[in-house]
Amino acid sequence: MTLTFNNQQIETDKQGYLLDYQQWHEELALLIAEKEQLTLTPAHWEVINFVRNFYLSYKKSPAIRALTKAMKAEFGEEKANSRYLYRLFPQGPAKQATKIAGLPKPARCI
Amino acid sequence: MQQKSLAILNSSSSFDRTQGRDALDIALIFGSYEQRVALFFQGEGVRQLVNRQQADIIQAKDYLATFSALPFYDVEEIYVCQHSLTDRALTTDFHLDNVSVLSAGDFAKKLQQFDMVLRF
Amino acid sequence: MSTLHLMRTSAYQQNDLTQCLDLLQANDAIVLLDDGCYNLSHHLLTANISNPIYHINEHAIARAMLDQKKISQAITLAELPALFFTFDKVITWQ
Amino acid sequence: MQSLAFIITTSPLDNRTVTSINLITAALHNNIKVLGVFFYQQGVCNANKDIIIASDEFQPLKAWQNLQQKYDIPLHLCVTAGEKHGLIVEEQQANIDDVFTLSGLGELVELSIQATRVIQL
Repeated sequence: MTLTFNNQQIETDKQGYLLDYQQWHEELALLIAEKEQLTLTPAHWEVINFVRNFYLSYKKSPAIRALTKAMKAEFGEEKANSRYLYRLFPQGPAKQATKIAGLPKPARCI
Repeated sequence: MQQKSLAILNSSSSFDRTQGRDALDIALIFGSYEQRVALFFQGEGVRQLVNRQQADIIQAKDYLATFSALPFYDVEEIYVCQHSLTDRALTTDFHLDNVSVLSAGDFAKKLQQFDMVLRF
Repeated sequence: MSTLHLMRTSAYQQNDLTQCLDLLQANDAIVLLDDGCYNLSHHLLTANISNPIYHINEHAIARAMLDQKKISQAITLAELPALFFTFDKVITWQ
Repeated sequence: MQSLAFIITTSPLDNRTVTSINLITAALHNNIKVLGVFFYQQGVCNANKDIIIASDEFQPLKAWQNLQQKYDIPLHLCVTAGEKHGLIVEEQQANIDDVFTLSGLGELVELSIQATRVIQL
Protein backbone atom coordinates (compact mmCIF):
# COMPACT_ATOMS: atom_id res chain seq x y z
CA MET A 1 0.00 0.00 0.00
CA THR A 2 1.14 3.53 -0.65
CA LEU A 3 0.11 7.10 -0.03
CA THR A 4 0.70 9.61 -2.80
CA PHE A 5 1.98 13.00 -1.71
CA ASN A 6 3.35 15.56 -4.18
CA ASN A 7 3.81 12.78 -6.74
CA GLN A 8 5.88 10.92 -4.20
CA GLN A 9 4.95 7.39 -3.16
CA ILE A 10 5.03 6.80 0.61
CA GLU A 11 4.79 3.18 1.67
CA THR A 12 2.30 2.10 4.33
CA ASP A 13 1.09 -1.18 5.75
CA LYS A 14 -2.37 -2.53 4.92
CA GLN A 15 -4.01 -0.45 7.61
CA GLY A 16 -2.36 2.76 6.49
CA TYR A 17 0.47 3.09 9.01
CA LEU A 18 3.70 4.48 7.55
CA LEU A 19 6.38 1.84 7.11
CA ASP A 20 9.13 4.39 7.76
CA TYR A 21 8.29 6.85 10.53
CA GLN A 22 11.12 9.12 9.37
CA GLN A 23 9.22 9.97 6.18
CA TRP A 24 6.56 11.75 8.20
CA HIS A 25 5.90 15.47 8.05
CA GLU A 26 2.94 17.63 9.01
CA GLU A 27 1.34 17.82 5.57
CA LEU A 28 1.46 14.04 5.35
CA ALA A 29 -0.36 13.96 8.68
CA LEU A 30 -3.15 16.03 7.13
CA LEU A 31 -3.44 13.51 4.31
CA ILE A 32 -3.62 10.53 6.69
CA ALA A 33 -6.15 12.36 8.85
CA GLU A 34 -8.32 13.02 5.79
CA LYS A 35 -8.39 9.30 5.08
CA GLU A 36 -9.47 8.80 8.69
CA GLN A 37 -12.19 11.41 8.13
CA LEU A 38 -10.75 13.69 10.77
CA THR A 39 -10.30 17.44 10.53
CA LEU A 40 -7.32 18.32 12.65
CA THR A 41 -7.74 21.06 15.21
CA PRO A 42 -5.00 22.47 17.46
CA ALA A 43 -6.24 20.03 20.12
CA HIS A 44 -5.58 17.13 17.74
CA TRP A 45 -2.13 18.47 16.92
CA GLU A 46 -1.27 18.71 20.57
CA VAL A 47 -1.90 14.99 20.97
CA ILE A 48 -0.29 14.01 17.67
CA ASN A 49 2.91 15.88 18.49
CA PHE A 50 2.88 14.50 21.99
CA VAL A 51 2.52 10.90 20.80
CA ARG A 52 5.24 11.39 18.23
CA ASN A 53 7.64 12.84 20.76
CA PHE A 54 6.81 10.01 23.15
CA TYR A 55 7.78 7.53 20.45
CA LEU A 56 10.98 9.37 19.53
CA SER A 57 12.06 9.40 23.19
CA TYR A 58 10.97 5.93 24.26
CA LYS A 59 10.77 3.95 20.98
CA LYS A 60 7.29 2.79 21.85
CA SER A 61 3.85 4.08 20.93
CA PRO A 62 2.06 4.69 24.23
CA ALA A 63 -1.00 2.69 25.23
CA ILE A 64 -3.93 4.78 26.41
CA ARG A 65 -3.12 4.67 30.11
CA ALA A 66 0.51 5.58 29.64
CA LEU A 67 -0.54 8.31 27.22
CA THR A 68 -2.93 9.92 29.68
CA LYS A 69 -0.42 9.66 32.50
CA ALA A 70 2.34 11.23 30.43
CA MET A 71 -0.01 13.97 29.16
CA LYS A 72 -1.07 14.77 32.68
CA ALA A 73 2.49 15.75 33.53
CA GLU A 74 2.60 18.09 30.54
CA PHE A 75 -0.92 19.46 30.05
CA GLY A 76 -2.65 18.96 33.38
CA GLU A 77 -5.69 17.06 34.50
CA GLU A 78 -8.40 18.17 32.05
CA LYS A 79 -6.66 16.77 28.95
CA ALA A 80 -5.29 13.70 30.68
CA ASN A 81 -8.30 11.44 30.46
CA SER A 82 -9.44 8.93 27.93
CA ARG A 83 -12.82 10.60 27.37
CA TYR A 84 -11.10 13.73 26.09
CA LEU A 85 -8.82 11.68 23.86
CA TYR A 86 -11.63 9.51 22.47
CA ARG A 87 -13.60 12.62 21.59
CA LEU A 88 -10.66 13.75 19.46
CA PHE A 89 -9.89 10.31 18.05
CA PRO A 90 -13.12 8.29 17.99
CA GLN A 91 -11.47 5.15 16.59
CA GLY A 92 -9.16 5.02 19.58
CA PRO A 93 -6.39 7.51 20.42
CA ALA A 94 -3.64 4.90 20.52
CA LYS A 95 -4.57 3.51 17.08
CA GLN A 96 -5.54 6.72 15.34
CA ALA A 97 -3.17 9.28 16.80
CA THR A 98 -0.16 7.02 16.18
CA LYS A 99 -1.26 6.49 12.59
CA ILE A 100 -1.57 10.22 11.94
CA ALA A 101 1.72 10.78 13.76
CA GLY A 102 3.37 8.43 11.27
CA LEU A 103 4.29 5.81 13.85
CA PRO A 104 4.18 2.00 13.67
CA LYS A 105 0.93 0.31 14.59
CA PRO A 106 0.88 -0.23 18.36
CA ALA A 107 1.06 -3.86 19.47
CA ARG A 108 -2.47 -5.16 19.93
CA CYS A 109 -1.88 -6.55 23.36
CA ILE A 110 -0.20 -3.46 24.86
CA MET B 1 -9.33 -5.06 40.99
CA GLN B 2 -7.51 -7.76 42.92
CA GLN B 3 -3.79 -7.36 43.29
CA LYS B 4 -0.93 -9.70 42.65
CA SER B 5 2.57 -8.32 42.77
CA LEU B 6 4.91 -9.43 40.03
CA ALA B 7 8.70 -9.55 39.99
CA ILE B 8 10.29 -9.95 36.59
CA LEU B 9 13.72 -11.48 36.89
CA ASN B 10 15.82 -10.49 33.90
CA SER B 11 18.79 -12.79 33.37
CA SER B 12 19.43 -12.40 29.66
CA SER B 13 21.77 -9.92 28.01
CA SER B 14 20.39 -7.00 26.01
CA PHE B 15 20.03 -8.67 22.64
CA ASP B 16 19.82 -12.36 23.62
CA ARG B 17 16.90 -13.71 21.59
CA THR B 18 13.80 -11.64 22.49
CA GLN B 19 14.04 -12.15 26.25
CA GLY B 20 14.46 -8.54 27.34
CA ARG B 21 11.72 -7.22 25.07
CA ASP B 22 9.23 -9.92 25.98
CA ALA B 23 9.87 -9.32 29.67
CA LEU B 24 9.37 -5.59 29.21
CA ASP B 25 6.05 -6.10 27.41
CA ILE B 26 4.83 -8.12 30.38
CA ALA B 27 5.96 -5.39 32.77
CA LEU B 28 4.08 -2.75 30.76
CA ILE B 29 0.85 -4.73 30.66
CA PHE B 30 0.87 -5.62 34.37
CA GLY B 31 1.57 -1.96 35.10
CA SER B 32 -1.34 -0.92 32.88
CA TYR B 33 -3.59 -3.24 34.89
CA GLU B 34 -2.50 -1.50 38.07
CA GLN B 35 -0.59 -4.45 39.44
CA ARG B 36 2.61 -3.86 41.39
CA VAL B 37 5.51 -4.75 39.10
CA ALA B 38 9.24 -4.66 39.73
CA LEU B 39 12.13 -5.39 37.41
CA PHE B 40 15.05 -7.36 38.81
CA PHE B 41 18.35 -7.68 36.96
CA GLN B 42 20.65 -10.58 37.77
CA GLY B 43 23.50 -12.32 35.94
CA GLU B 44 23.79 -11.32 32.27
CA GLY B 45 20.54 -9.42 32.71
CA VAL B 46 22.45 -6.52 34.24
CA ARG B 47 23.77 -5.72 30.76
CA GLN B 48 20.32 -4.37 29.88
CA LEU B 49 21.02 -1.41 32.18
CA VAL B 50 24.42 -0.43 30.82
CA ASN B 51 24.58 3.10 29.48
CA ARG B 52 25.45 4.10 25.90
CA GLN B 53 24.36 0.92 24.10
CA GLN B 54 23.49 1.49 20.45
CA ALA B 55 20.93 -1.02 19.29
CA ASP B 56 20.49 0.58 15.87
CA ILE B 57 24.05 -0.31 14.84
CA ILE B 58 23.10 -4.00 14.83
CA GLN B 59 19.54 -3.36 13.56
CA ALA B 60 18.09 -4.35 16.92
CA LYS B 61 14.94 -2.71 18.28
CA ASP B 62 15.98 -0.15 20.88
CA TYR B 63 13.62 -1.43 23.58
CA LEU B 64 16.07 -0.23 26.25
CA ALA B 65 14.86 3.32 25.50
CA THR B 66 11.40 2.25 26.65
CA PHE B 67 12.71 1.63 30.19
CA SER B 68 12.67 5.40 30.72
CA ALA B 69 8.91 5.40 30.08
CA LEU B 70 8.23 2.82 32.81
CA PRO B 71 6.93 5.43 35.30
CA PHE B 72 4.09 6.21 32.85
CA TYR B 73 3.09 2.54 33.18
CA ASP B 74 3.36 2.77 36.95
CA VAL B 75 6.44 0.56 37.05
CA GLU B 76 8.61 2.30 39.61
CA GLU B 77 10.80 -0.41 41.12
CA ILE B 78 14.04 -1.48 39.49
CA TYR B 79 16.59 -3.59 41.35
CA VAL B 80 20.00 -4.77 40.28
CA CYS B 81 22.33 -7.25 41.93
CA GLN B 82 25.65 -5.66 42.94
CA HIS B 83 27.38 -9.04 42.87
CA SER B 84 26.40 -9.52 39.20
CA LEU B 85 27.78 -6.06 38.35
CA THR B 86 31.06 -6.68 40.17
CA ASP B 87 31.45 -10.07 38.47
CA ARG B 88 31.32 -8.31 35.10
CA ALA B 89 33.51 -5.34 35.99
CA LEU B 90 30.49 -3.06 35.51
CA THR B 91 29.81 0.19 37.32
CA THR B 92 26.46 1.81 38.06
CA ASP B 93 26.67 3.90 34.89
CA PHE B 94 23.11 3.07 33.81
CA HIS B 95 20.89 4.53 31.09
CA LEU B 96 18.09 5.20 33.54
CA ASP B 97 17.64 6.71 36.96
CA ASN B 98 16.06 5.26 40.06
CA VAL B 99 17.81 1.91 39.89
CA SER B 100 18.35 0.40 43.34
CA VAL B 101 21.60 -1.50 43.62
CA LEU B 102 21.29 -4.27 46.20
CA SER B 103 23.79 -6.68 47.70
CA ALA B 104 23.22 -10.31 46.69
CA GLY B 105 21.54 -10.99 50.03
CA ASP B 106 19.20 -7.99 49.89
CA PHE B 107 18.43 -8.70 46.24
CA ALA B 108 17.25 -12.20 47.18
CA LYS B 109 15.23 -10.89 50.10
CA LYS B 110 13.57 -8.18 48.03
CA LEU B 111 12.52 -10.77 45.45
CA GLN B 112 10.79 -12.73 48.20
CA GLN B 113 8.36 -9.87 48.80
CA PHE B 114 6.54 -10.52 45.55
CA ASP B 115 3.64 -12.90 44.99
CA MET B 116 4.90 -14.16 41.69
CA VAL B 117 8.15 -14.26 39.72
CA LEU B 118 8.60 -14.61 35.97
CA ARG B 119 12.11 -15.06 34.63
CA PHE B 120 13.38 -14.10 31.18
CA MET C 1 8.26 -16.87 52.68
CA SER C 2 9.32 -19.84 50.60
CA THR C 3 10.05 -20.52 46.96
CA LEU C 4 10.07 -23.72 44.94
CA HIS C 5 12.75 -23.52 42.26
CA LEU C 6 12.13 -25.54 39.12
CA MET C 7 15.55 -26.19 37.62
CA ARG C 8 15.32 -27.27 33.97
CA THR C 9 18.89 -26.67 32.81
CA SER C 10 22.22 -28.38 33.35
CA ALA C 11 24.84 -26.41 35.26
CA TYR C 12 27.40 -28.04 32.98
CA GLN C 13 25.91 -25.96 30.15
CA GLN C 14 24.44 -22.81 31.71
CA ASN C 15 24.83 -20.95 34.98
CA ASP C 16 21.16 -20.93 35.98
CA LEU C 17 21.94 -23.14 38.95
CA THR C 18 24.53 -20.68 40.26
CA GLN C 19 22.04 -17.84 40.03
CA CYS C 20 19.36 -19.95 41.65
CA LEU C 21 21.65 -20.78 44.57
CA ASP C 22 22.44 -17.05 44.95
CA LEU C 23 18.74 -16.49 45.62
CA LEU C 24 18.14 -19.59 47.72
CA GLN C 25 16.58 -18.88 51.12
CA ALA C 26 16.27 -21.11 54.16
CA ASN C 27 12.74 -22.33 53.40
CA ASP C 28 13.24 -22.90 49.67
CA ALA C 29 13.50 -26.18 47.81
CA ILE C 30 14.79 -27.16 44.38
CA VAL C 31 13.21 -29.56 41.90
CA LEU C 32 15.42 -30.94 39.15
CA LEU C 33 13.45 -31.69 36.01
CA ASP C 34 14.29 -32.14 32.35
CA ASP C 35 18.01 -31.39 31.84
CA GLY C 36 18.11 -30.11 35.39
CA CYS C 37 18.55 -33.79 36.36
CA TYR C 38 22.15 -33.62 35.18
CA ASN C 39 22.82 -31.48 38.24
CA LEU C 40 22.48 -34.58 40.43
CA SER C 41 26.24 -35.04 40.10
CA HIS C 42 27.21 -31.37 40.03
CA HIS C 43 29.50 -30.13 42.79
CA LEU C 44 27.27 -27.08 43.37
CA LEU C 45 24.59 -29.42 44.68
CA THR C 46 26.67 -32.23 46.14
CA ALA C 47 28.59 -29.75 48.31
CA ASN C 48 26.46 -29.24 51.43
CA ILE C 49 23.18 -27.68 50.37
CA SER C 50 20.86 -28.06 53.31
CA ASN C 51 17.65 -27.23 51.41
CA PRO C 52 15.46 -30.07 50.18
CA ILE C 53 16.24 -31.21 46.64
CA TYR C 54 13.83 -33.27 44.57
CA HIS C 55 14.26 -34.74 41.13
CA ILE C 56 11.74 -36.13 38.68
CA ASN C 57 12.53 -39.82 38.64
CA GLU C 58 11.46 -40.52 35.07
CA HIS C 59 13.48 -37.55 33.77
CA ALA C 60 16.62 -38.77 35.53
CA ILE C 61 16.16 -42.37 34.38
CA ALA C 62 15.64 -41.22 30.77
CA ARG C 63 19.04 -39.51 30.99
CA ALA C 64 20.81 -42.43 32.71
CA MET C 65 21.36 -40.16 35.68
CA LEU C 66 21.69 -41.69 39.13
CA ASP C 67 21.55 -39.90 42.42
CA GLN C 68 24.80 -41.52 43.50
CA LYS C 69 25.52 -39.13 46.35
CA LYS C 70 21.95 -39.40 47.65
CA ILE C 71 21.43 -35.66 47.65
CA SER C 72 17.92 -35.69 46.29
CA GLN C 73 14.52 -37.24 46.80
CA ALA C 74 13.02 -38.90 43.74
CA ILE C 75 9.43 -37.93 42.94
CA THR C 76 7.27 -38.52 39.89
CA LEU C 77 6.06 -35.71 37.67
CA ALA C 78 2.55 -36.54 38.85
CA GLU C 79 3.57 -35.60 42.40
CA LEU C 80 4.91 -32.20 41.40
CA PRO C 81 1.68 -30.14 41.10
CA ALA C 82 0.82 -30.71 44.77
CA LEU C 83 4.26 -29.34 45.74
CA PHE C 84 3.48 -26.01 44.06
CA PHE C 85 1.03 -25.18 46.82
CA THR C 86 3.32 -26.01 49.71
CA PHE C 87 5.54 -23.05 48.76
CA ASP C 88 4.59 -19.39 48.45
CA LYS C 89 5.77 -19.16 44.88
CA VAL C 90 7.47 -21.00 42.07
CA ILE C 91 10.41 -19.76 39.99
CA THR C 92 11.38 -21.58 36.82
CA TRP C 93 14.97 -21.70 35.66
CA GLN C 94 15.17 -22.58 31.98
CA MET D 1 -9.98 -24.00 45.76
CA GLN D 2 -6.34 -24.21 44.72
CA SER D 3 -5.78 -23.34 41.10
CA LEU D 4 -2.97 -23.07 38.59
CA ALA D 5 -2.25 -21.08 35.45
CA PHE D 6 0.55 -22.01 33.08
CA ILE D 7 2.71 -19.99 30.70
CA ILE D 8 4.23 -22.03 27.87
CA THR D 9 7.25 -20.50 26.14
CA THR D 10 8.85 -23.58 24.60
CA SER D 11 8.47 -24.71 20.99
CA PRO D 12 6.37 -27.80 20.17
CA LEU D 13 9.57 -29.54 19.04
CA ASP D 14 11.24 -29.07 22.43
CA ASN D 15 11.05 -32.08 24.75
CA ARG D 16 10.33 -29.71 27.64
CA THR D 17 6.92 -29.15 26.06
CA VAL D 18 6.17 -32.84 26.65
CA THR D 19 7.04 -32.29 30.30
CA SER D 20 4.70 -29.29 30.44
CA ILE D 21 1.78 -31.19 28.93
CA ASN D 22 2.34 -34.12 31.30
CA LEU D 23 2.56 -31.74 34.24
CA ILE D 24 -0.71 -30.01 33.36
CA THR D 25 -2.36 -33.40 32.89
CA ALA D 26 -1.03 -34.53 36.26
CA ALA D 27 -2.47 -31.44 37.93
CA LEU D 28 -5.87 -32.16 36.42
CA HIS D 29 -5.72 -35.82 37.50
CA ASN D 30 -5.05 -34.57 41.03
CA ASN D 31 -8.23 -32.49 40.88
CA ILE D 32 -6.32 -29.22 40.76
CA LYS D 33 -8.18 -26.58 38.82
CA VAL D 34 -6.24 -25.30 35.80
CA LEU D 35 -7.61 -21.86 34.90
CA GLY D 36 -5.81 -21.61 31.62
CA VAL D 37 -2.64 -21.92 29.62
CA PHE D 38 -1.06 -18.84 28.06
CA PHE D 39 1.27 -19.37 25.10
CA TYR D 40 4.01 -16.78 24.80
CA GLN D 41 7.25 -16.36 22.83
CA GLN D 42 8.12 -19.54 20.87
CA GLY D 43 5.31 -21.26 22.72
CA VAL D 44 2.76 -19.86 20.26
CA CYS D 45 4.08 -22.30 17.65
CA ASN D 46 2.25 -25.04 19.55
CA ALA D 47 -0.93 -23.68 17.95
CA ASN D 48 0.31 -24.08 14.39
CA LYS D 49 -1.90 -26.71 12.79
CA ASP D 50 0.36 -26.99 9.73
CA ILE D 51 3.30 -28.47 11.61
CA ILE D 52 3.92 -32.01 10.44
CA ILE D 53 5.68 -34.40 12.76
CA ALA D 54 6.43 -38.03 11.82
CA SER D 55 3.79 -40.40 13.17
CA ASP D 56 6.25 -42.26 15.40
CA GLU D 57 7.04 -39.07 17.33
CA PHE D 58 5.21 -37.19 20.07
CA GLN D 59 2.33 -35.13 18.64
CA PRO D 60 2.16 -31.97 20.72
CA LEU D 61 -0.87 -30.51 18.93
CA LYS D 62 -2.83 -33.73 19.46
CA ALA D 63 -1.95 -33.57 23.15
CA TRP D 64 -3.12 -29.96 23.48
CA GLN D 65 -6.34 -30.84 21.65
CA ASN D 66 -6.97 -33.73 24.03
CA LEU D 67 -6.37 -31.52 27.06
CA GLN D 68 -8.65 -28.80 25.82
CA GLN D 69 -11.45 -31.15 24.74
CA LYS D 70 -11.34 -33.41 27.77
CA TYR D 71 -11.00 -30.73 30.45
CA ASP D 72 -12.25 -27.62 28.67
CA ILE D 73 -9.15 -25.60 29.54
CA PRO D 74 -8.74 -22.25 27.78
CA LEU D 75 -5.61 -22.21 25.64
CA HIS D 76 -4.70 -18.57 25.07
CA LEU D 77 -2.37 -17.44 22.35
CA CYS D 78 -0.56 -14.09 22.59
CA VAL D 79 -1.73 -12.15 19.51
CA THR D 80 1.47 -10.20 19.00
CA ALA D 81 3.66 -13.29 19.32
CA GLY D 82 1.24 -15.09 16.98
CA GLU D 83 1.64 -12.37 14.36
CA LYS D 84 5.42 -12.45 14.64
CA HIS D 85 5.38 -16.20 14.09
CA GLY D 86 3.17 -16.01 11.01
CA LEU D 87 0.12 -17.57 12.63
CA ILE D 88 -2.16 -14.60 12.03
CA VAL D 89 -2.67 -13.08 8.61
CA GLU D 90 -4.76 -9.95 8.17
CA GLU D 91 -6.33 -10.31 11.59
CA GLN D 92 -7.46 -13.87 10.74
CA GLN D 93 -6.35 -16.99 12.55
CA ALA D 94 -4.47 -18.27 9.53
CA ASN D 95 -3.06 -21.59 10.62
CA ILE D 96 -4.09 -21.70 14.25
CA ASP D 97 -5.88 -24.81 15.43
CA ASP D 98 -9.44 -24.28 16.67
CA VAL D 99 -8.74 -25.29 20.26
CA PHE D 100 -6.69 -22.11 20.75
CA THR D 101 -8.09 -18.66 21.51
CA LEU D 102 -6.42 -15.43 20.41
CA SER D 103 -5.81 -13.23 23.44
CA GLY D 104 -3.86 -10.19 24.47
CA LEU D 105 -1.34 -10.10 27.28
CA GLY D 106 -4.18 -8.70 29.41
CA GLU D 107 -5.49 -12.26 29.59
CA LEU D 108 -2.22 -13.27 31.24
CA VAL D 109 -2.76 -10.58 33.86
CA GLU D 110 -6.29 -11.90 34.56
CA LEU D 111 -5.05 -15.50 34.82
CA SER D 112 -2.22 -14.44 37.11
CA ILE D 113 -4.54 -12.58 39.45
CA GLN D 114 -7.00 -15.46 39.68
CA ALA D 115 -4.66 -18.44 39.93
CA THR D 116 -3.21 -19.53 43.25
CA ARG D 117 0.11 -20.20 41.48
CA VAL D 118 1.42 -19.29 38.04
CA ILE D 119 3.88 -21.74 36.54
CA GLN D 120 6.15 -20.52 33.75
CA LEU D 121 7.37 -23.34 31.52
